[in-house]
Amino acid sequence: MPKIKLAENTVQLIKDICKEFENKESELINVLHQVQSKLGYLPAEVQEVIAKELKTSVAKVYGVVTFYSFFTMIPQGENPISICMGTACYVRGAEQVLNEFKRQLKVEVGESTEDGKFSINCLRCVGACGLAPVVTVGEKVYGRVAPTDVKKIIAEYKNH
Amino acid sequence: MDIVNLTIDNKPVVVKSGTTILEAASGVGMHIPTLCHMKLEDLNIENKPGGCRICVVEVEGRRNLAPACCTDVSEGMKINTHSMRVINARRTVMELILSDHPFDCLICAKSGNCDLQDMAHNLGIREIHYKGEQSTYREDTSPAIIREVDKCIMCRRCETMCNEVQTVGVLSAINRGFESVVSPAFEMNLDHSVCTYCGQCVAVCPTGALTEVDETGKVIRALSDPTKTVIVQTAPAVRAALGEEFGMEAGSLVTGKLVAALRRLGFDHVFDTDFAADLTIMEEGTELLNRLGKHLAGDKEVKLPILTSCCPAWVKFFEHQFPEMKDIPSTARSPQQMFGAIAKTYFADQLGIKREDMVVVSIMPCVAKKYECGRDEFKTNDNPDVDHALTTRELAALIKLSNIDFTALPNEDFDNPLGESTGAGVIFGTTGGVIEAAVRTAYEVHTKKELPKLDFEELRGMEGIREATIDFDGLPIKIGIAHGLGNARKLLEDIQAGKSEFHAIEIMSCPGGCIGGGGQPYHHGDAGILKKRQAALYTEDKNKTLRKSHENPHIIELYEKFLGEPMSEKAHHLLHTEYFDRT
Amino acid sequence: MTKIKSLADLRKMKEEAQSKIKLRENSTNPDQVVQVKVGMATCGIASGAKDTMKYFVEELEQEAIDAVVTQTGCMGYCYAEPTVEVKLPGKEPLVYGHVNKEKVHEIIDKYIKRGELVDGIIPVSFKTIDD
Amino acid sequence: MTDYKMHLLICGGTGCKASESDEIKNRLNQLIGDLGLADEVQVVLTGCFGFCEKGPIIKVLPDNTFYVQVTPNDVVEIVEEHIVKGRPVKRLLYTDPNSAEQISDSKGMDFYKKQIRIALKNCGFINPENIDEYIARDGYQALGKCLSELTPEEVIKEVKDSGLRGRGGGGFPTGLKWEITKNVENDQKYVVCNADEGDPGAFMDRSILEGDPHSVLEAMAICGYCIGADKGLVYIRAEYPLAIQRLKIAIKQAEEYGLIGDDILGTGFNFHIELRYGAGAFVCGEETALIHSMEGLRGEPTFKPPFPSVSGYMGKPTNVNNVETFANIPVILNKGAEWFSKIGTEKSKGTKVFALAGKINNVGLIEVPMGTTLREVIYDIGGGIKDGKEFKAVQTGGPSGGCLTKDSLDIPIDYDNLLASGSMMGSGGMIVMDESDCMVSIAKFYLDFTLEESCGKCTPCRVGNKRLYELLDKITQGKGEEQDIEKLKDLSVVIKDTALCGLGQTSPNPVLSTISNFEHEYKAHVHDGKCPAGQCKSLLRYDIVEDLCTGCTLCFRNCPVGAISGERRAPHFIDQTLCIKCGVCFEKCKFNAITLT
Repeated sequence: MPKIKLAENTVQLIKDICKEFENKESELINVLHQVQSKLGYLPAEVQEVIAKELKTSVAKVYGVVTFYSFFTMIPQGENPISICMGTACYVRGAEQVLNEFKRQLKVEVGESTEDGKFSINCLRCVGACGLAPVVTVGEKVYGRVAPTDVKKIIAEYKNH
Repeated sequence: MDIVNLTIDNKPVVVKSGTTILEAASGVGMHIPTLCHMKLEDLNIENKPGGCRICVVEVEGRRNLAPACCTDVSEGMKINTHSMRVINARRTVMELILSDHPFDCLICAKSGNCDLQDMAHNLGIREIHYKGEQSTYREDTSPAIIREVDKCIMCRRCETMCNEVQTVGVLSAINRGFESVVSPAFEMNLDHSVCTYCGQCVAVCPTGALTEVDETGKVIRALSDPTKTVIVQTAPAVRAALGEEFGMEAGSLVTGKLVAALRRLGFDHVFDTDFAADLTIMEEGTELLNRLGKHLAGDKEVKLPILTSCCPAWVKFFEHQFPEMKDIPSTARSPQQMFGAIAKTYFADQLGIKREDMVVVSIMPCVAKKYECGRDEFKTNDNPDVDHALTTRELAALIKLSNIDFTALPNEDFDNPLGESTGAGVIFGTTGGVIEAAVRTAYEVHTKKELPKLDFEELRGMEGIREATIDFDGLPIKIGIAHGLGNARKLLEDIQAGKSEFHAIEIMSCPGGCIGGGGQPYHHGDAGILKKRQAALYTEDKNKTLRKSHENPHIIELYEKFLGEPMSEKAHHLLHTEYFDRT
Repeated sequence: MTKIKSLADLRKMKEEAQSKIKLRENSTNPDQVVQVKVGMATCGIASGAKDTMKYFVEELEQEAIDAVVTQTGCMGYCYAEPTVEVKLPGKEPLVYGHVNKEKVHEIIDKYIKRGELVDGIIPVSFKTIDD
Repeated sequence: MTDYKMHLLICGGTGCKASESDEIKNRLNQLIGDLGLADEVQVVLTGCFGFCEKGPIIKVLPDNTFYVQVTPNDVVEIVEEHIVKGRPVKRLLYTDPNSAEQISDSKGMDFYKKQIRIALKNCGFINPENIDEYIARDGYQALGKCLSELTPEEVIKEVKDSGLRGRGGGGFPTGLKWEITKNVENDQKYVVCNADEGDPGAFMDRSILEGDPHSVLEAMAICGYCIGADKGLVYIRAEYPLAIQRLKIAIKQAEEYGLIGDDILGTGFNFHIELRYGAGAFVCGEETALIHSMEGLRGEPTFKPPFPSVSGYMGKPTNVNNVETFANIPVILNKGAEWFSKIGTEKSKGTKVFALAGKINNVGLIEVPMGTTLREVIYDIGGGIKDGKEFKAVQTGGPSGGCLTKDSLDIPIDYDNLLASGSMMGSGGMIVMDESDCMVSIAKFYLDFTLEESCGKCTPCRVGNKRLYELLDKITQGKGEEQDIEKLKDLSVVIKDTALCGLGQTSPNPVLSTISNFEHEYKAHVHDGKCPAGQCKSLLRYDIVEDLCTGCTLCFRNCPVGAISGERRAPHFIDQTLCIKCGVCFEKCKFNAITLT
């Protein structure tokens, strides 16, 4: 794993968030949520700072980060693509849509493209079952997506 | 206390409420098999995740099978511990565990001593019906411990030891589902982590996932090299446990056979770490009295309490976790390292050989000692004072390998000059022993009076944290004792918070002290074994004619001929060390 | 905001709130306002309910129609999102499904302005606790 | 203002559309135009009435005449009789099967209103971000009444008498749960709302929180009053940002009004509510795992007992209920236990919210009384199967549930009946499947889900489910062996019997229920190497029929892996070793020259 040196203000940001939660170990998940929402991901160095601030072991922090699928240690692509894999979407062909995204972008689930433009993730039900299968790119929701729509969706973001 | 009536396999049983099914069954001689569960009575150590599901039993009226280890009995309960349904479930669960476990039993370090292997045998597993993908992980080799994570069965015992008992916090369950496994943060190697190498994870691992680094090969090579003089030292706790590896009762003292075996293995000189323990007392005791004297004289610079420093895992622990306190522990090296330093100078001179031609092997109850002898500050011209540290278990393997019938060996004596020791050195192997040994010497040096009674019962026992005040002829000396790093942490935090004041504290990393070390024969969760080893050491102490370190004639001679006096410049150079901030 | 200090206060407050709403809803006075509720739960928003709401606000303003446009939760008709309830003064509320920009225009033009029904009404298919 | 005298509402739901409702509308408009009535009568197409088996439906306003099974041929009669002469066409009226009476006025006849909205009472009615609208609809009245006029014992009795059972899946009696927690002595207790709705395809909790957050807050405060807790925690999925936002607003508004906080309504009762966020772990729906997660730990469940009611959050007595359960509480206390307990079946009282999804026309959220049949839900409310396909199965209870078949369509839905038929209530997801869904693949889909969501703590779930998945995968790849179906069954039984928590104990349900209902489909995969639904790719085979192939090269040009070869104007061939069964050739061929077997 390449070591990153955290900027002084990033460290301060993390410390401030921990402090907001009174540096309580039991607030670990809230802290992780806050930090990830600010930094986009939770690299090892960030987890080390959090562990120190909350006076817990970094192994425990890592154990929690790897337990919950919401937390990620990999920076997301500029345009994070999420394919809903809830049952409603599945029975309406979400898997084929996912495969098409993987094929077009040549990355696996959880990975980012080399140019950092896209990353693919799977979601469990965004609750838009009426629109199944559903794909989200960033905040935007695409409903009733067919594998043939994939190319078009990607193209929308290609030149951004 | 409420009483509960129940039946187990149609047998009426009466137990106290709050008893688990497992305990209730074991009380009437029915041993329900367990794998993840481990309880060390009196040491306050319990691992009870209820995860392996081997101990399931049938409870009448319940929809599912109940895990015996974490189900409390209730009035009128009817339990069947070996119905068809139970046996089928147990065997299937075992097959599932094995289906994700490498099949290399024949070449596994744990073979023959493996809880998992025994359980498979006891459950009569002949075939695995459910085959599939097996988890594979990178092997992690550190200076002391090898992690073969493929063999992890997620019993979580190591996690409990590392976090709850030792509070080191290196190991945690990571990921989830089939991918879950116990690992350091970021799946880093142990040697990049804050691991102290205390080896308590190794001591409790039911499979070969965690083992010590095997150095028997190196020792065999050294023994067969005619250009080398190979000398050996054996730690106090080894003699109280080695016999177990040869089917002897726990607590059997095998000092004489141990010496005989080492001699037959071909060591040129068979010495005793107890000698170095006596030496440690001379240095550490003097340091204590020095600091105490200055303190009493009103010197504000001097720091008390003084903490013992014999335990390498403890040293690494405070270097990582309490670096701000690194000037409090005694600067005295551990007995293993004092022995090495003296052997490769004083004794090498006596033999007239160069240090490079001498190989010092130590037999230790410990895996951290492997790491300790590799520390840079214990090397001269890149040549370590101690070349190889073997665990008690590795020594047993070496003896078996060399076709020696251990139980039939005669009792033999250590060689001189580094083989003579006092009872004070012997009790270094148990919690409370180092400080008791120190008190025996410090008292007499300080008061210039002979101790009326040598057995300090108030310092003995298995309580995790103990306190006692010893009267130094009118001067009350407050002593603290902690074994298990979690207890050590508590004590240190209390000191930092100003909650408690001590003059001297003994700290040992392993529960029970060195007798419970990570390199000892596996206790398989039986705390009684540790107690028997402890009793054996006190017996050996009692049987010794000399029981005070400063009365060891060879120690006196060593100072006269070589070191001058305790804390002399030469002693300082050879027998003391410094500590590093490792954060 | 002042705190409600007792159950009696709370009851009074309920009545006030109710009469305020009743006044708005049940008046036959044609000057009274039109009420538009847009289903703004996740599925609605995912189907463009935010835009629908925006269109309503903009177009009603342009047409100078006195109306209140508010958001509400999920009406349950996920298959027909975005869904909108329109209540003309003195009339039963009507729910429309699949309300996109064109539909907004049609609803305002035909239903709100002229009282004509528009295709796409979702019939009420449930009872409430007061039925 | 155009003032139509009459409106004809024609159902334009998918089911009715299939039965020519468009044609009916066209003919009606034409006839009305011909008669010069276009300014007086308006014909409008509506969404589904939820009475699809009797479609197409026409409702006439203002007289509320309700015509069923109308055909285009009936149009003339309706116009001439009803519109012109004002006489309803009797033969098209609905006949009540019980009374055998024809019903003309649909006002007061809500036989097609199969739904009753209790938990969803305010969803879609009030602005969830305005507490006044909630108060106007009886909001916080129940709390006020409890605090001012009832003892905790009385409130608990009312909840017990109502027969309300936990809506999160298990169906444990809510009142009893409250009573147990109340009876544990401790100076600190907690009320927890489980809003970690994780079942894929279930989103009722989210809808309630987004549409009516105050009902949950009010119920939590009532629960706190009953059990003696002054603190409530909502554990909510981080994937629900809108629900979180609305909850935050609701808490703030309720605090400003003093309906949450210290000395509520001057009664001396204090109750504070905080939010805790989930982070994407299905197992955290299990209450012990949820509590660990709230404590900042890995969401691993622990063995019960001790139950949270004795030792929960921070080791203190904790009452955990889910969102829908809480949403029922204010209604029960306002309308009375007796009113509530009249709805539903003997052992399952009240209503249940279901999320209808999958191959069904009216995907959405519905709330029906317990005891409603699956047929009513799927056909009368759900509008039947999409694209006119055949109903095959309905999956209830999410990954813990099972698949029910045609044979179960007339079972009244309640906790016990669903359990008895091999599924479970779960949180209320209902995924409808048609003939093109392969049941082995469905079982595999759910196993894949549990596999990924298993916490890994106990062997049966960690390793057992992996092996189940592998066996299913093997079967869908056509590599299944004779004994594999038996192995699946045997292993499933042991996993159910030995797993630590509810997730593991129910994870084999999708496997067992599909085997018991569709064993022939498993056998077809294993014995004949065929997937009857045509979904398992590895079992498909595309071939080019030599006689029909014109050698147009279209398939050759479209094949993504170059598996097709052949000369121009000569028959082409598919290399089966290269074919990835994507089906592009099949779709592209204009001459039906490609067969799929």
